[in-house]
Amino acid sequence: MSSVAFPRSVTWTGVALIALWLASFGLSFVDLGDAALVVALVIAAVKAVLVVAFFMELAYEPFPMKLALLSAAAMLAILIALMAADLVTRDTPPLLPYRAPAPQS
Amino acid sequence: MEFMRTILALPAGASTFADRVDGLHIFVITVTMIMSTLVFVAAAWFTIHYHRKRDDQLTKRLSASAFREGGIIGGILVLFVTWWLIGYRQYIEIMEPPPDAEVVYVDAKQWMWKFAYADGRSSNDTLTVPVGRPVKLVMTSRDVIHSFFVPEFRVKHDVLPGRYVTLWFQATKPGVYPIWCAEYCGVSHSLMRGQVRVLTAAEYEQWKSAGSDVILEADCGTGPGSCGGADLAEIGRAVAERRQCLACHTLDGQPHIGPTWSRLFGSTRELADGRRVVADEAYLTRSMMEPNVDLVAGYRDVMPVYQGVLQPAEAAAIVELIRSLRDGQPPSGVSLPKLEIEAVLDGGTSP
Amino acid sequence: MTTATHHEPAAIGHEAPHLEHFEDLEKQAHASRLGMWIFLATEVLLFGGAFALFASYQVVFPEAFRYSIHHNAKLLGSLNTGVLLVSSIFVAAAVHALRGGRSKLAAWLVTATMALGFAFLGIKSIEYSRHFAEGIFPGGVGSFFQEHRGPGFPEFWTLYYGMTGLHAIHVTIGIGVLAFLLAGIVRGKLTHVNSHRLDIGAIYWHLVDVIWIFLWPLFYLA
Amino acid sequence: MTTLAPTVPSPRDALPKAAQPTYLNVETTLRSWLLTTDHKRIGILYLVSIVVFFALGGVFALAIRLEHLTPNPTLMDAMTYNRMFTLHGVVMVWLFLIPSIPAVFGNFVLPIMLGAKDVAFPRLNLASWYIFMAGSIIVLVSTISSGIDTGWTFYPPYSSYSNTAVPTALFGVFIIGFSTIITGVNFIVTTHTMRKSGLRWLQMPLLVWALYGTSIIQVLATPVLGMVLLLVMLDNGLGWGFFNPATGGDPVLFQHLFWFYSHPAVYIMILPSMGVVSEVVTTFSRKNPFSYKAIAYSSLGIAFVGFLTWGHHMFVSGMSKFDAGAFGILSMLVAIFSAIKVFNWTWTLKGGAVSLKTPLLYVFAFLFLFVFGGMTGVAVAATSLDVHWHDTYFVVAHFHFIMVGGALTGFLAALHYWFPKMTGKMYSERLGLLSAALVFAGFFATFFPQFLLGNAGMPRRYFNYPPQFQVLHLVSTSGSWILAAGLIIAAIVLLYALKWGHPVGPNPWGSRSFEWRTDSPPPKHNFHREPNFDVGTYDYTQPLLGKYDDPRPLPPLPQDVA
Repeated sequence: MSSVAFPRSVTWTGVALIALWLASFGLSFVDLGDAALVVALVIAAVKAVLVVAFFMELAYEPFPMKLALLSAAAMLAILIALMAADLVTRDTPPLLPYRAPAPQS
Repeated sequence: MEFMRTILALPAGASTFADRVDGLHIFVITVTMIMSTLVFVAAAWFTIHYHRKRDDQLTKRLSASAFREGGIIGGILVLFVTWWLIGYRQYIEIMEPPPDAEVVYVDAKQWMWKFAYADGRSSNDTLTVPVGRPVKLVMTSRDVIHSFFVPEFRVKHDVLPGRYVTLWFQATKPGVYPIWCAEYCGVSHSLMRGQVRVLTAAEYEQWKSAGSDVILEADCGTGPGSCGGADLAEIGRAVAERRQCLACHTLDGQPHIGPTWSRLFGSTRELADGRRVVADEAYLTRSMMEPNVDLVAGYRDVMPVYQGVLQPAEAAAIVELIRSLRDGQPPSGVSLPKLEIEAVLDGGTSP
Repeated sequence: MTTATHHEPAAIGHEAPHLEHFEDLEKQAHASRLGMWIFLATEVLLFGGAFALFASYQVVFPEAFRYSIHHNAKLLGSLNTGVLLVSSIFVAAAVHALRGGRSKLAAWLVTATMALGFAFLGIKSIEYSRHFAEGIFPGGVGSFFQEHRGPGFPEFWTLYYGMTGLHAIHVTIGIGVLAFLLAGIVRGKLTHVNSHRLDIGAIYWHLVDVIWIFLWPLFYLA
Repeated sequence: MTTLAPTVPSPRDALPKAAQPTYLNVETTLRSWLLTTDHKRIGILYLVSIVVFFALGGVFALAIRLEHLTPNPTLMDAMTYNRMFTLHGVVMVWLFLIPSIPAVFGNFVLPIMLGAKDVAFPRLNLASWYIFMAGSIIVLVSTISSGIDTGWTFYPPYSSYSNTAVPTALFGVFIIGFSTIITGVNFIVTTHTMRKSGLRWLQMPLLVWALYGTSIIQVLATPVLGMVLLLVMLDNGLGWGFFNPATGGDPVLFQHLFWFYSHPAVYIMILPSMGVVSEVVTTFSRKNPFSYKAIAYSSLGIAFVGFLTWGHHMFVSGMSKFDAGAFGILSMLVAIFSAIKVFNWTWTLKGGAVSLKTPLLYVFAFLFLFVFGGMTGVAVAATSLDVHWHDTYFVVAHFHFIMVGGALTGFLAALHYWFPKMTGKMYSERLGLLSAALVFAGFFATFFPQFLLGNAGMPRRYFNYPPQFQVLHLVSTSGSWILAAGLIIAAIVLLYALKWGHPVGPNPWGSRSFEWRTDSPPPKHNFHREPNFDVGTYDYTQPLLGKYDDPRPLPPLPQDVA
């Protein structure tokens, strides 16, 4: 395999992916509390960007192709944000001060 | 207003919301009618005025000025946002019950409405309420999603299984109004009809003392004091004993494994994750069914889950008990429940 | 649809033919890559629906989810992540090998990728059978849920089976696609001239990897 | 623009048919149709199949309306009624409206409008039709077995427990989703890569913009529907309980995911209609659009903002008040884009040379019904009004104004507009106008009373209803028969024209749009020679050259006379 000149990007992306995989696995044994999920997802996102950009070669593609994935990601973000906003704000205290209805005759 | 209501086939308004909601309704529909007619008339006028004269006729290039285009967009946007502002304010009023409302518990199932009142009565399909006083409905479903709809009150809310939702109204005219299920719920969906009986204050008192309606029946449990006679808060006390709630919660303000029920109702609770919620009926029932979801700060997640254990009527009775304790002894927060030996020691050391 | 040559004369002899409604092979390759990326966008949103559901239940039942994650087979899941990552590296290398004209090397790399894909499915099935032995079944069925009553547990494990199961189906499809392409390489029909077809298969395989990159922390780590 | 001598013979010397094979007669075996990769033939395959499904959905609709003649059981029992309205919804939404304009007319004219020989992936295009048919047949088989009674919205927990053929029907819809996605991918790639060189984005016909926006929605929304249907299939078929409230699941989350698809799906139905309106209005007023860019970009605007508004279906479903407010105001934004379009279409007529032909009459119906339907949509998004209207006949009337008054009218306009292009024959203009007028009148009589029913509080999906609503139901049912009569007349007129219609030249309407610069019907690869797009698609300031500017009908060909 050594005789084949793979582009450097592939080699280095592979190394970085393995390193990030081990880092994420190692960090899972450290008690980070609520930050654990965030840290793990950030590492996952970095890995995903590496794969998409260099293995899938999206970095070298024209803009419309990038747009396809970007708009999918944007829609997904909208879906999750507005869905989660419902659950987080479902039991909020009253939004308006209470006014007694007009007395009836 | 009444004239427009007749034209639009709107039923007479019988709640405090009806007039304002109908005001917006008439505004919106009138503008809609005018706009669509205008578009049609403009199209027809252009068609007639610029009728094609020759088969090979050519036309000049005409284009919109950005100014006019922007003006029209801005005008329409202002109109729409105005509708939204008015509508959303009204919506919040409809969806946020006032704190002093009378509570009725609604239990929907295929295909009937069950109502349980604070004094322990219950009824099927007929909801009896006083005129001129806010009434709050705490609603849940036993099977699928239903929707509580009273057209005359201009209120509607889906009734969900596994969750408690609230809705309120204040009737303005005595009378009998239909309740319809507005969310498709199965083969007899269209027969899931009930009625709201709005009584005058005098009639309502008479109804309360007459005790003519069905008393909370089998599903309130079979323990002592669970059915008959006692008011709902009393039933709640019996249920709370039977279900071991009082092993962890106190009724007199003493702190214990769980929060005390005294003065709990209506207070703002700070949760373990930093959110703040008001302890209303929906919150309390949810805390029984899924205690680990809205854990109050300072308490451990040890309470068992009562989902599927407590019957809806039992949950309603416990909530009513907690409501009755809203003006109870203040939670002391300082003194822990003392063992006898500690009390002796305390007595010994203090002068 | 026939693969008739277009108005280009056969001067450039080894130039691969392109479909007749395209102007040239480059445009055809561009179109197929664009089509593939748009298809991948749909895959992102297909899993996205399930991710949104997962996020919602995670917001509502953080404790049950945290407990369930600790209960999950972390070592097997992490091993599987490594397996997929390495397979991705292999298939990326295969694409470059084929572009460089080294068909034989490319064939071996694709074979290795497929082998890792099978390894992934094997580890996955060990994981499933362990969960079944623990009494964890989808829909909140099994002895595990007798010990861990309460909302959130059934949701977590049902989503676990649903999402990893759907992912496993994608892995299987990916193996099939690679097998098809491998046959092309071995029979000499897929060479450096039309290597964009291997690109398409590799891109799909990478996407399966990317989805797992997100499934792993959600179900095994945090 | 250089002056060109007419390079093609005038239609008067048209060659006999046999010398110029069209896409229709180049091959005529059944096999050549079923294995075709020609986008035009695939469009025809779609047309035939969805018209059959539309007729089926229409029969269900008539049965529902007949049932409502009396407040009590009239024709059928409650369970049959529930299955009937569910099937009406499922068939009309997924078997007719979603594929209607994109799959039929998009397939037929999009590549011609771009000067391409075919779509980017012709074999996938054919596969999409087979997938669509497979899905449709699965849906219809579920009808025959035990039907589905959940409503087309499939809300759990009802759909999780319903013991009708829910999993089968959902699987069918799931399959159809693939065909939608394939069509969407195909159109996007075609628009990007297959344009005739030199044709820039802002020179494309407005229908292409509308189809492009539609395809974006199809591609981004459909997968979420696929996932959520899969989850409900597992819930109902295997008892997995993703949305089971008994274990802590939340059925409202289903509604979020479902409407994330199903609200944008409304724009899948209406955006192509809007594209058709843009084409028809400019052709029959012989004028450039009042603002090309505003119409083009608002298509993309609708496609994007359409994704932000799904929550307005859920104001009383137990969603948070905060979300209700957010979705309320976001819904207003979509209406703005539609308003821009309506304004521009109407003002396109100004200063034109307007000729009121059948397609334009349909477009006028569209304008009135769409503005009314759209504005009532804005009204429903004004949150407090929705509390009263939600799940009543008002909402039923509103979305029928959009989906029938908008999408179906657009479909009929397109069918009449491109009929000469597809078949080379012309239908009877007078009967066409009559059927259009009947469709409009019948539609209005059917659905306007439903607004009033909704105001009065009549909930939807009611088998029995209180007797005070009978008068309005009676009007509505009568209207449905006028509507049906209009549609049947339209069908007869077109079928008659198919056989005995007068042959037409390449450009019977005198349009400048690109698809009229080839023969009617077009040859297999769309153009006999490199198409001439020198005159812009909306440039009515100068004559086109040669036979493409001659709106006069062709003389009967010798073999027709004989």
